[in-house]
Amino acid sequence: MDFNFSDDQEQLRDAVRKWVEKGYGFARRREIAATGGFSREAYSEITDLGLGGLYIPEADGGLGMGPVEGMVVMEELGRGIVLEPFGQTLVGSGILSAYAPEEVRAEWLPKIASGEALVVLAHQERAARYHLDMCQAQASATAGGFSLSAHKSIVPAGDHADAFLVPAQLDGRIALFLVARGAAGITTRGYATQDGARGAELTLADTPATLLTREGLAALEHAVDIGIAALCAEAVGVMDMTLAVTVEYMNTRKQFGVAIASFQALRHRVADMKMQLELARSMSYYASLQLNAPAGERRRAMARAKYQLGQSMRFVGQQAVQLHGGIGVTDEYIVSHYFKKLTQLEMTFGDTLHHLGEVSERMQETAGVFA
Amino acid sequence: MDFNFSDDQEQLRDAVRKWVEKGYGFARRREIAATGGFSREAYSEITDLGLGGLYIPEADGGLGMGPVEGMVVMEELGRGIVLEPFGQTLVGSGILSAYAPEEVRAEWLPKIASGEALVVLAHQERAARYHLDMCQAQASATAGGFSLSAHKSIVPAGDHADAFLVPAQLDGRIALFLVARGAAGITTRGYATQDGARGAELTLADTPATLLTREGLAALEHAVDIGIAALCAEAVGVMDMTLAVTVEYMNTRKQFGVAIASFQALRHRVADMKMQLELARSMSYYASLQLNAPAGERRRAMARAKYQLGQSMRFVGQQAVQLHGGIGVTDEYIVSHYFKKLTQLEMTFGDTLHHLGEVSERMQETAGVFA
Amino acid sequence: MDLAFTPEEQSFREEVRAWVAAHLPADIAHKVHNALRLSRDDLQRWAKILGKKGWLGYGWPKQFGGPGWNAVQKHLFEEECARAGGPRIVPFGPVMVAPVIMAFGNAEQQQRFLPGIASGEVWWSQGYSEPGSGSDLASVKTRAERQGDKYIVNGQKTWTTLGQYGEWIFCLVRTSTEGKPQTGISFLLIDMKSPGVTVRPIVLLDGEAEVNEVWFDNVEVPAENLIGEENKGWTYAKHLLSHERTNIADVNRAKRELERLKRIAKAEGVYEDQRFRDEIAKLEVDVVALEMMVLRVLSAEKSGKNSLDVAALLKIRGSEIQQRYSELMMLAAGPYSLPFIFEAMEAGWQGDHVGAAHCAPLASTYFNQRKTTIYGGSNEVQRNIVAQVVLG
Amino acid sequence: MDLAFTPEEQSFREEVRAWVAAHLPADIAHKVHNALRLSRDDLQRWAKILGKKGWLGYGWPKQFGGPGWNAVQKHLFEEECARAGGPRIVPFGPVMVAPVIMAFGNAEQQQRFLPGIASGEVWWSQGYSEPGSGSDLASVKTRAERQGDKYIVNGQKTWTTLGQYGEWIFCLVRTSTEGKPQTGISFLLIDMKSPGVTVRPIVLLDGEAEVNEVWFDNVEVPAENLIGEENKGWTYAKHLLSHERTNIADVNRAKRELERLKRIAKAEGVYEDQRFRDEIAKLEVDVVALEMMVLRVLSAEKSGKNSLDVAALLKIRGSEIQQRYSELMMLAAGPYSLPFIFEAMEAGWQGDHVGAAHCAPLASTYFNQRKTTIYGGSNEVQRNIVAQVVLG
Repeated sequence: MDFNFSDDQEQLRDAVRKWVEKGYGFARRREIAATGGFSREAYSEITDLGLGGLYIPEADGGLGMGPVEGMVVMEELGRGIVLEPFGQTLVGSGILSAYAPEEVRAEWLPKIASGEALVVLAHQERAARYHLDMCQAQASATAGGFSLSAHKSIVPAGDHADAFLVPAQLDGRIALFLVARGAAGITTRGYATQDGARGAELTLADTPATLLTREGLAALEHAVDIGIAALCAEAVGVMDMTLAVTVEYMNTRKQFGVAIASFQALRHRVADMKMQLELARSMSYYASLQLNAPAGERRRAMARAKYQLGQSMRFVGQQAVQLHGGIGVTDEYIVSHYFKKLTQLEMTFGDTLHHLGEVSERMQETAGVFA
Repeated sequence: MDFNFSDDQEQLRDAVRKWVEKGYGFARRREIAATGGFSREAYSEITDLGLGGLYIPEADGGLGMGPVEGMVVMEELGRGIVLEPFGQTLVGSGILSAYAPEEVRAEWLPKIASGEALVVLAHQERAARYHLDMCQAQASATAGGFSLSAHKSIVPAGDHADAFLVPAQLDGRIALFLVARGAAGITTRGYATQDGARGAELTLADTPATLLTREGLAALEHAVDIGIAALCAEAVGVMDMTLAVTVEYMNTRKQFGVAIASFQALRHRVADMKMQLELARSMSYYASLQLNAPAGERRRAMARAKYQLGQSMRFVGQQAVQLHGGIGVTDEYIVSHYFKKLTQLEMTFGDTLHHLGEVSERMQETAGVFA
Repeated sequence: MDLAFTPEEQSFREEVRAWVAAHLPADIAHKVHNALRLSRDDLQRWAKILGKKGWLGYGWPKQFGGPGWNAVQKHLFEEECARAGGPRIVPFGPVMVAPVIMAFGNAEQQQRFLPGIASGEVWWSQGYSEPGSGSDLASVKTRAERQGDKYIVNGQKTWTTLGQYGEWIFCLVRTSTEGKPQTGISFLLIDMKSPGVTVRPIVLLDGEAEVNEVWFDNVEVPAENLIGEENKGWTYAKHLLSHERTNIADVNRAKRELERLKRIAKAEGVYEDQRFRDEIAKLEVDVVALEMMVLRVLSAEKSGKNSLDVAALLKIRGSEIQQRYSELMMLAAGPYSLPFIFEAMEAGWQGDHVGAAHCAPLASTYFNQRKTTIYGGSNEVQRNIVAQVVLG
Repeated sequence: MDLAFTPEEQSFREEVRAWVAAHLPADIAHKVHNALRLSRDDLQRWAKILGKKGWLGYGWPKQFGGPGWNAVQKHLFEEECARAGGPRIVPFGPVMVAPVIMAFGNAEQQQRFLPGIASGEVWWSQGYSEPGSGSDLASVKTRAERQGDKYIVNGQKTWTTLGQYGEWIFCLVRTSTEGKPQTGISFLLIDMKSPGVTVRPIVLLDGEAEVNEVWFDNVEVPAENLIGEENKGWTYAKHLLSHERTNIADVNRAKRELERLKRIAKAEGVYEDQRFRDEIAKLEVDVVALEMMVLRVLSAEKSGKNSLDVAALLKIRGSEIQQRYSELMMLAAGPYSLPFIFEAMEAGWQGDHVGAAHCAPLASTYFNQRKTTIYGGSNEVQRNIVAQVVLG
């Protein structure tokens, strides 16, 4: 039982933090948001730090690191509310490393590691809400392999991505496929998302696809769990900064002649925010440390973590805006951007009520972290 | 649309308040609680005010008053956290007036009006929780009428009551019966309840009973709804006093050299208590004003009211204790008695989660008081 | 005690309902029912229609051309407008400055300004808040110096809602620095077309320019535009602030939006999900309890009593409910709330929606509603007020 | 980073578990698992068993006869005791006064007092709070006047937990009225059998006499019972208050009680009711998050770091969770929580239970647990502390 970061992990954190602070200031972020919400250049800067190969085994040319390193990186990216979906790179590389046949690994993993290729998960369907087992996309076998027909929504940076992980029905059950951007029959329609980043509708019409695994639901759940652990860490980074700017503001801003930080009712609110942040941080650790656990345990852990994070994000985000007063609802001041990011994260990979249901269903007689 | 009390109603309120303040002080209440939780003498003093006939038609020798008068009386009794279950008298007299055959009315209503007889509802069964339609008690026809076998729990003042309203299965559905205390086969086992009052287990073994109505579930629901409206009003009275003693304490008690009423975090807590009290009072009005509505509307209204009251009671009770600090958890100081009363009321006639379910099931497309 | 409205009140309601049904433009109601963007023209069109009927100043006494309704009638009017999908009346003219002009303006000012307000012709803005003032309104810094028959105004106002459309603005200005901050404030009406007035929209978190900064750079204002006496403006402002009563709870809108929430939840397939449905059920009780509280106040006002000092309670609860229904609508659509397509919130947009058209504005509305616990005296200030009443 | 305990920690845990299983009397464990009333004898029996093994002072360094465990070992010991149904160790001797005697007492005092504490022979009480002091501990009024080789003590302490059983009491007493309230306080050990000491139990809302008032009427206390220097007692008291760390969260008990809650919910038929079950699920996440927070602190302590200033956070969260599980147990039994049968909370009671035996103590426990957000520095004071750390 040890929650200390290794020196290597601390160095990794420092490197990402330095890039965020020097390379991804609020002005640059605003510029990227205003011009579509995704910058290939910024994304390349992240992968140039060597992060693209974080979850790729060394044998495949990656760094072969684990969830703790992923957590460290995501927390720092969260602090910069970075728009480029690096969490998706962890998902894509993690899933390809774990499930893809040799030739797919050989083709895609080096490109992901170098930043040449961005691979994202495209699983959201209109009728599914947060239920991973609800999938209407259809796959069929063709002479050369498989083809897919599907409509997937809110695909992160979907009109910039180079390939998609796509679940679809094959022979009566969900299988997971890889679809390359250049394939026939692909249409993407991009748009801004509420957090300033980019999403897209992805339509596939008889589009050639590569089968990754026929155990598609298990792989999809695994993908989402990688995403949840990354999201939890990212959210901790966002909340850290949200609390920090709120504290700074409260110590600066005066009302009735005194700093608003002197009002006890507001001080207690800040204490509650700190509580939510530390509970969230604790559960983010938990999520990352359980990410490699057997599927049942892993799923339970992610549900617990996302439930806690959902509550924390909503409380911290809402209260930060409230404590800022009028300036908190302006576009100009950064806190509203933290708030919108936290809101979007709550609705990503299952919202708080959804995960309450997951926790409730998976409850056992025993209690606690090790139960 | 008018929420003013008539002069008669105000006089009624004054009369009850005067009795509570002069006749039912904390010392007397403590004495009654210490000696079993029910005083026939105190109960008679209430009926001597003429209140026993409140819900009994004038034709039957009662006052023929309505839910608003019931509300006024219960609110005042709540202010005194009176142990004697007058709300049960409203239930018993209301139900007998509405459902009983002529000869039963003639026998019992005058005695209830005069205070000679206390009639209470005995419906709780072990497996039923708050579900009124779950009833295992069995009725069967006998030569002279009917006999019942049943075990009913937590019957208010059950070992002092003179008759019981008892639901039981008759020919496959729930019917409602009246069982007189002296009947054969009755056993009662009395005990104190958490609020300092009295409850009892009631066992009936082939006990002779009088059929009130074969539409027993409807009558039972009606009975419980009379009880809910009375309980809401009582709770408002309790909360009124709870807030008052808390305010008084906060303005007296000093910490760190100043009255604790000067701490903003505590002040806001008091503002939240006031909010809960006023929401509760509003919904108590609503409950009483809807008590004579058609059954569907009435049930929906009671569920809404009890849900609000449940939340308010829990918040006001818990916070009052908290704001009192150590003295709040002593038996000596009155606030813990308010708190325990509010706790018991929350679990009477369905708790907050139960009524949330009722509201949820009865929801319609429309919204608001008149929907 | 009686929960039902009287037959007279009922027939009043029906009269209003019929008139609104006949006169509220369908395109405007469509936008309101679907939380689509309302233009200046939409707002003013409705204001002028109401003005023509004499109902824009629906709270005005007959003496000034208003209908002379009592509190219940006003409530019923508001309820029928909300129900039918009427946009909220922009309050700065008819609800905010007009009562001040009636109470403290002179006859000439009343004749000059009230008709344009009553008809909806003139768009008024509010100039109260200043940078850094927040809930501490008495800290007014904008100066008005008397020079002969004019005031020379210098300073800055902010959070001026819809100020980009404003033709006139009523301002609190500092005419004296002596004594307490509350003294030395005057109430001045300023033509926004005057040289030296600059308006800059502030983009809010939802991307909309709903509020503005307004600068005054040596703006000349005729002294005849001063309301009442110099340095007495704080008194008039307080009068104005106390004027809003039950409408602050916005319960009529809450009822309409709760119904919309149910429709969205059904369309999104979560109305039958017990967990989500329970959240709606909780909100339903909240709305009923708020409405009962509003009705209690109306009843008291109708009979000339003041049963309950509740403006602060209504503000707190009403705003919390507004935030909650907007939050639940967003959560109902879930992932389909996430696309931010600015044009999709425009009525008649021909583009492809993501998910369904009703999803488009949900997150923006949720974001925007965060303001409701901040403005009009933050909920923290309101809790201070309640505590003061209860604890002393 | 690693969530799992090390093999050494695991085998330590197993050693403790086996020992506790072999030595914890079954009748005591039964009472703990069912929230039945514990007698003085129950508590002291277990204390003496632990004492004999050398584990009553489980936090003590080896130098004073303790096991010299690190933070993780202490936690595992606590967890195994809680899990098995060991009663909480009455902390006043081994956990509270002993560290003060070790740190600030002289060798003679250490030899005189520590063995009786370590063995569980001597029952200690705490004399900190006074009527009216509440969370403002520095407002001590109980006077100790030096007369030759004695102090003459006069005054009153209150909220003395289980003081009716106490043989010795450690007190904060005022030896000087000069300077700030914090100065002029001394730390004195008093034999409760001394003439002039009177103990009066205070009945709490659940009917139990859990705390006491203690009066001192010209009580003579040998000067050799003074710990450290006169007027320096506040420093020692603060040392004591800072000594409790993670155990304040009581997460091990929370885990045991959460499991009990699930058993009760099943027996009462509400475990499969989604609404009720969700409430348990929420609590489960709360408990896991609290445990993770505790583990973070232990990890930091083990490696000599201080990653997080969390004593206040742990106190707040731990107490809220205690209250919540006791509330949910009561609500699970619902109406069957309402009978108050004092004797039914006694193990082996032969009377007829209402509902089921497990229902009997539920409301009383809920009532009793209201104290947890009040004592040990109220949660409001804890929030002040957190805010001070975060905001300055």
